[in-house]
Amino acid sequence: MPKREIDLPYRIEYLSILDENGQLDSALDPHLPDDLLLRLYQGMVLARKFDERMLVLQRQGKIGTFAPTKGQEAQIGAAANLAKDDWLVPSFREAPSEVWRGKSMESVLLYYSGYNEGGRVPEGGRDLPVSVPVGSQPLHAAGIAYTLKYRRTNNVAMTFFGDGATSEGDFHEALNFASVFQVPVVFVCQNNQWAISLPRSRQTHSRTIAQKALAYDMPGLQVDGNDILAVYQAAKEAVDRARQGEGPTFLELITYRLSLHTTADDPTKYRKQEEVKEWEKRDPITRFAKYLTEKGLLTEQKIEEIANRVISDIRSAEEAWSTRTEKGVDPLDMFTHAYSQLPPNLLDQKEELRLELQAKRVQSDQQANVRD
Amino acid sequence: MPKREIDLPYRIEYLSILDENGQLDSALDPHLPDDLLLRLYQGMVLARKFDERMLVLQRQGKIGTFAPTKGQEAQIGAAANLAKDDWLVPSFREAPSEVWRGKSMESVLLYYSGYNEGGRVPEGGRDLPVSVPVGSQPLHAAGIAYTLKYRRTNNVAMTFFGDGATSEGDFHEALNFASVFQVPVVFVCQNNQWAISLPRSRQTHSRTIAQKALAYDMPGLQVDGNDILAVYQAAKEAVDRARQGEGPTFLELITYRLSLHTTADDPTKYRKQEEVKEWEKRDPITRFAKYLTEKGLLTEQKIEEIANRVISDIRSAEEAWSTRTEKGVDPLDMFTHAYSQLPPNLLDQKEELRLELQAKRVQSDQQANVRD
Amino acid sequence: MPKMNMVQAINMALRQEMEKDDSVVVLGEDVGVDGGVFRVTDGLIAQFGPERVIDTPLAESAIAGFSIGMAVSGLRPVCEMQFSGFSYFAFHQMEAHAARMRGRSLGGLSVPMVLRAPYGGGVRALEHHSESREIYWAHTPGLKMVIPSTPRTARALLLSAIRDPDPVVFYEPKALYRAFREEVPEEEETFPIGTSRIALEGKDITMISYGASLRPTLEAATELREKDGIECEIIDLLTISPLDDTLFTESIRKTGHAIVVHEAPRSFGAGAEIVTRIVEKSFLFMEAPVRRVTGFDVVIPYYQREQEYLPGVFRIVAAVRETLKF
Amino acid sequence: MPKMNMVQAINMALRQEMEKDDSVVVLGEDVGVDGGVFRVTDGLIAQFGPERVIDTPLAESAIAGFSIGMAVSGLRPVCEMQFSGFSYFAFHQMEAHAARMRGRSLGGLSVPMVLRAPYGGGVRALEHHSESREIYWAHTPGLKMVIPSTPRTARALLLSAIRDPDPVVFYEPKALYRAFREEVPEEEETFPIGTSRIALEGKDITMISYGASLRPTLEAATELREKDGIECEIIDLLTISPLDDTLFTESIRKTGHAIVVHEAPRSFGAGAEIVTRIVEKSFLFMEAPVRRVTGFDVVIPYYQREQEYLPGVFRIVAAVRETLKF
Ligand SMILES: Cc1ncc(C[n+]2csc(CCOP(=O)(O)OP(=O)(O)O)c2C)c(N)n1
Ligand SMILES: Cc1ncc(C[n+]2csc(CCOP(=O)(O)OP(=O)(O)O)c2C)c(N)n1
Ligand SMILES: [Mg+2]
Ligand SMILES: [Mg+2]
Repeated sequence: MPKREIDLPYRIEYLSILDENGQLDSALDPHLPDDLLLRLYQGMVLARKFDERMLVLQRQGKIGTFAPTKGQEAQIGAAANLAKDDWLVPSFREAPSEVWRGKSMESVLLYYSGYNEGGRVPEGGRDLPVSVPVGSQPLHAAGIAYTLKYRRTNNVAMTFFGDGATSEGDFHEALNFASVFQVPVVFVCQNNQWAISLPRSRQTHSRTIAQKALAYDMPGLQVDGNDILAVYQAAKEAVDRARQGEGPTFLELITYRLSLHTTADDPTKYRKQEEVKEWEKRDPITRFAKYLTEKGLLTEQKIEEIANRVISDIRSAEEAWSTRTEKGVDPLDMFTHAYSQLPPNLLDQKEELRLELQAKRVQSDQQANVRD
Repeated sequence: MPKREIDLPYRIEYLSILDENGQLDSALDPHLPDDLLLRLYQGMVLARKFDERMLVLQRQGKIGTFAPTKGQEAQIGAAANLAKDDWLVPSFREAPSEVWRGKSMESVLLYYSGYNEGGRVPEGGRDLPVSVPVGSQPLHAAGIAYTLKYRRTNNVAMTFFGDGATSEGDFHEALNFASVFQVPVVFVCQNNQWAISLPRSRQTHSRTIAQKALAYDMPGLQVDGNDILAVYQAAKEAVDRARQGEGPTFLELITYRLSLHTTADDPTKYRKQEEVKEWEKRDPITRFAKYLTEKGLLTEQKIEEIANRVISDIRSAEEAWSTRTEKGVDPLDMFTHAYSQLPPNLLDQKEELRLELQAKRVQSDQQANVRD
Repeated sequence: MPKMNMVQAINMALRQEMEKDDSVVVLGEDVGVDGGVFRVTDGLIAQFGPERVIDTPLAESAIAGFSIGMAVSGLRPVCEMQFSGFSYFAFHQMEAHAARMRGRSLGGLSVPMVLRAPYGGGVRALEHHSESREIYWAHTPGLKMVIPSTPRTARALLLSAIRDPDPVVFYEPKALYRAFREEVPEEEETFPIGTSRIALEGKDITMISYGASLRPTLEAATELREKDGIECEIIDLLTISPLDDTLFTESIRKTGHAIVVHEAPRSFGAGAEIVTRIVEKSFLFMEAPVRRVTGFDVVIPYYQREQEYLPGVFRIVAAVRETLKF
Repeated sequence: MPKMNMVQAINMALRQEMEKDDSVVVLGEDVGVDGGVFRVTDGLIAQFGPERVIDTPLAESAIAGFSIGMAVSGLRPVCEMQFSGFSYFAFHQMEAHAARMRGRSLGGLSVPMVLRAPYGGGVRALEHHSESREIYWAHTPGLKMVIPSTPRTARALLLSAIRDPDPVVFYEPKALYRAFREEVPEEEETFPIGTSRIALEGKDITMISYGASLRPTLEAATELREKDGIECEIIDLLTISPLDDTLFTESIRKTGHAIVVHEAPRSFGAGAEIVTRIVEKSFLFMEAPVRRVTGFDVVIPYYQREQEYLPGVFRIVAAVRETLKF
């Protein structure tokens, strides 16, 4: 039966600038300066090689479970729009963006090898540490953005999360608060098609994730997440809008988790190798390399050069990490940052542990002597 | 810059059949049988008079805090589409629907006068009891609907909640689960414009609440919630769709809380009397009465007759309630339904309380004797 | 000194601190225009405006998560959960982030927020409006859990909570909101979080309590003095976690007897921790088992039965007599 | 009898009960096609199909709330929280509804659901994957809280939990998932919820523990017998709430000495309730304070330090010696 249609200016658009073969849609060329283009390229290569290296270290048992980022390096294009004094609120698959922002690879290695020290935040402390509870982080970005608005800065907050995160209630609450208070925040969903074993199609019934922005009358855009130019441009528009006091934006980056969910995961249980093959053709780095080569910014030799540079950076980070880890850890540190000041119960417990460790040392020394 | 638009068949419609003056849009006439029309009218009148009576009882201190439903009686039009063996999952402002479904007014009075006995569910137990935590109930309706689908019934579940409830994460999760699993559930949002002191416009940034259904590719419809014919018709289409295995529907009923949030509330702190006056003109009952009168189904005398009938029903419910409450309560009942069987700790505690009550009686008897 | 009830005292603490420090903001459901369902934030929006007194949409997890974001970025949010019974909607945010941000960032970031919530029974309210579940917070490392018992302690502790560098969960005994008035100094007064106080001196038995239960405990002590000549010493915990066991340790070493009084369900409640601390620190001074005078291990019943659920004067008096008879 | 590890034993319990009762369904994140991140539900979807082994979207509150709806309408959902550290996202649903539906409806409705979650440390996992916060559930009236300690008890208790008319929170010690094998009978075997068991008989001291902590406790007992000739009696609680205090009461009345061992933070933990029950029921038999051998009141550190956080054999042995020296 006929009903009156409410007119709502609904548009969800899709942005792609560099196609899978590195061909540029020149009408959409953001005209980024050469040095930025090269820095973006190097950032992605570094992320890729570091990721590959961590996988080796994990298989050697030198680090523990971690979340590979292979295939999702173009996320850097979004983070690259942030100024040093803007805020980054990551989840757990944003190592590329965090390192781009200045987090040391040493601390990434420390984090994944079981050292709380890996959580130390970069100088200035405007990057939140890695945080595992899915969907819970966007609210923090919204709250930070409230502060930025309240303090009349023109800074912004950007937060990253996955397609699975959009099913959590906190995601909904974050977008609602951000839109009600019109705070300067950019929500970046890395839709990598999988939440561990759950495909995007079973995560939510909607055709796109971007359209969820419509529930809040918030600008929403779907972007080719393997096209760093599109990611950069989309994020730029969102960040500019936020800085101009025009409120939050929601971006869905269409990308793919080429590797494991974590090193504890076995994707063969739930997805076909053909699918992965298909997506490997859309690799964000090869595509961008092709474009930069045709643009004359990259040559065989230059590519080699960059590869060597990042490999040596990774090597020195690894060395710093080894030296640090050889020092070992003081278990008593587990009490240090529990509170601003240790309350009596923790002072007692710390002393208990100190005595226990002492007694243990004595015992093992004795056993050693016995053996001699 | 130009982007490719993703085409999504977005339509959010608005349904109104009886206008504020009781004029019917005959093209939309659902042609309900006369007896149903009269029963719907009587149901609304009963709800209104019962609500008014409870307010008196509350002011006299005979019952405690309760949530008035004045102005929202057309909700019955939705519940009227449920069969006896369908499920109703209310929040706390659905007394009209619950009583329509067979809940006794006596138990409503018991509930609001502090008797756990007021939570007893009607025979068959397919109406969940009143539940206060805002936004948490739609998930139960979705889960019930899963059972109904799993058991190959063609029953449905219908759940009611307010505009404020749509801000809770659980609301989002419920709509997502319902749409992913395509279960037979109807989500009915009673948008009464206020969540205690927060106006709809500050609750969420979206123009309509109905459009939130778009985030799940779920059919969503906005309805004149003070037009019982529109409410009935919209719910009928949703219930039919659910029975035919076509999944969930989201309905936004545009209505108004003419009275207090609860009897503990003072609306003069946050809203203008003019606004209330405006909405009183759209009263769902007067409008429907006018329509039925013009249709020849109601006369002065018939209206009188119905009023008297509901008043005497209310009176007898009140009498039943008084007799029940004069019996007083046994505090030991607080243990009865804690678990299917009382565990040892509760058996001990129940005995403790029994002895305490006994000792108290002895003491007060002694004091009484002393006074003589 | 002006006499005021707890609602006025908390309101004063908020107002004075907001006047002093523009990083302090208040947010929650109906805290602005309405002034809060208990009028605790009444008048604040008129004085400080909607940017600092924020009426939020209806979402507890968001209120907490948003506050966490505000706090890490330099504000001092005081958020309200309309009733403690709904604070569990925000539990994961507090456990996963408010409690952990300092540790996770090795002290690089902190979350100086206060989560306020009225708790407890005795006001003839509907379901979910009367429980006492402070343990959920007290057992969570990284949080502090405070429960005042009078207007003056409420005002002083809230001031300390707002200034605390760590997240503080602040439960307000709603049964005491307007129960009585107390002199509260106009000039600033704080009270150190993590310290209990002696509410009454005595020599025969130690009564350990907090929040709403302190009142019946005091009344019981009066009755016991008058009827039995028993002199009770009452320790008012004020902070549940981190728990200050120094005063009740001293006290029981003097009296040799003790009871614990709280509304919360008995099993796995605060009473268990207190009894255990006494065993750990004062075993040889214990002349009798320490009794728990508490609510029962059931959901607090609707108001026709809640008085029989709550630990009242009669139950407390009986427990003291039993303990001294032991 | 076939020997199996805890993962296989739990899987068997689910499979057998699903074969028997088509109202039993399994739901959660990655429980279907993937077979669960710990493979606990491996093979179930192949046997029972996606209608009964349900891969849900990523939302814990929904998993619990959806299960509540399934349970009131006649199903027996066994839902999984991928890690107990994420179960707090569902805490309000369990507290407000699973725990209360029976009482709220005067027994007219019930919620026969099981909420499964791997808990505890020792597996070198990331943050939020190692904690032990059973108290949140144990202190909540209306819920039952169960923690098995071996493959056989896990299988028997899970069967009882699925058939229980009340909601049961079932924590699985992930450190024991594949730690050892035990004979588990093919034929049906249940174990009554709300009853503890004697894991080792002895006469000198009582050790009360549960879940993952039972293993180091057993090892400590062996070391104490060999090195000190001390004969420890070990009570394995199995059900945390409602707590069965009969066996440990008997035991301490015999031994006069006791310690409690658990991973959870010490303050306001299960140990406190156990010590208090001993004081309440066996005060005159106590020859020494009951010691708590537990985790510390901090968030469990990342894996380089977690072994020093967890109560290990060394800490347990020392506590027993101290207690007997008292
Ligand atoms: C609240 C919560 N539930 C469950 C988990 C376990 N878990 C970790 S990552 C993950 C899938 C996340 O999927 P998505 O959001 O798409 O991010 P992606 O891993 O694909 O980057 C799950 C279920 C968690 N960390 N937090
Ligand atoms: C989770 C939760 N938070 C807060 C409350 C307190 N409260 C009761 S009703 C209400 C407003 C609800 O507004 P709405 O959803 O629009 O329903 P209405 O009262 O207008 O019918 C609030 C905040 C609650 N009951 N539950
Ligand atoms: Mg994903
Ligand atoms: Mg409303």
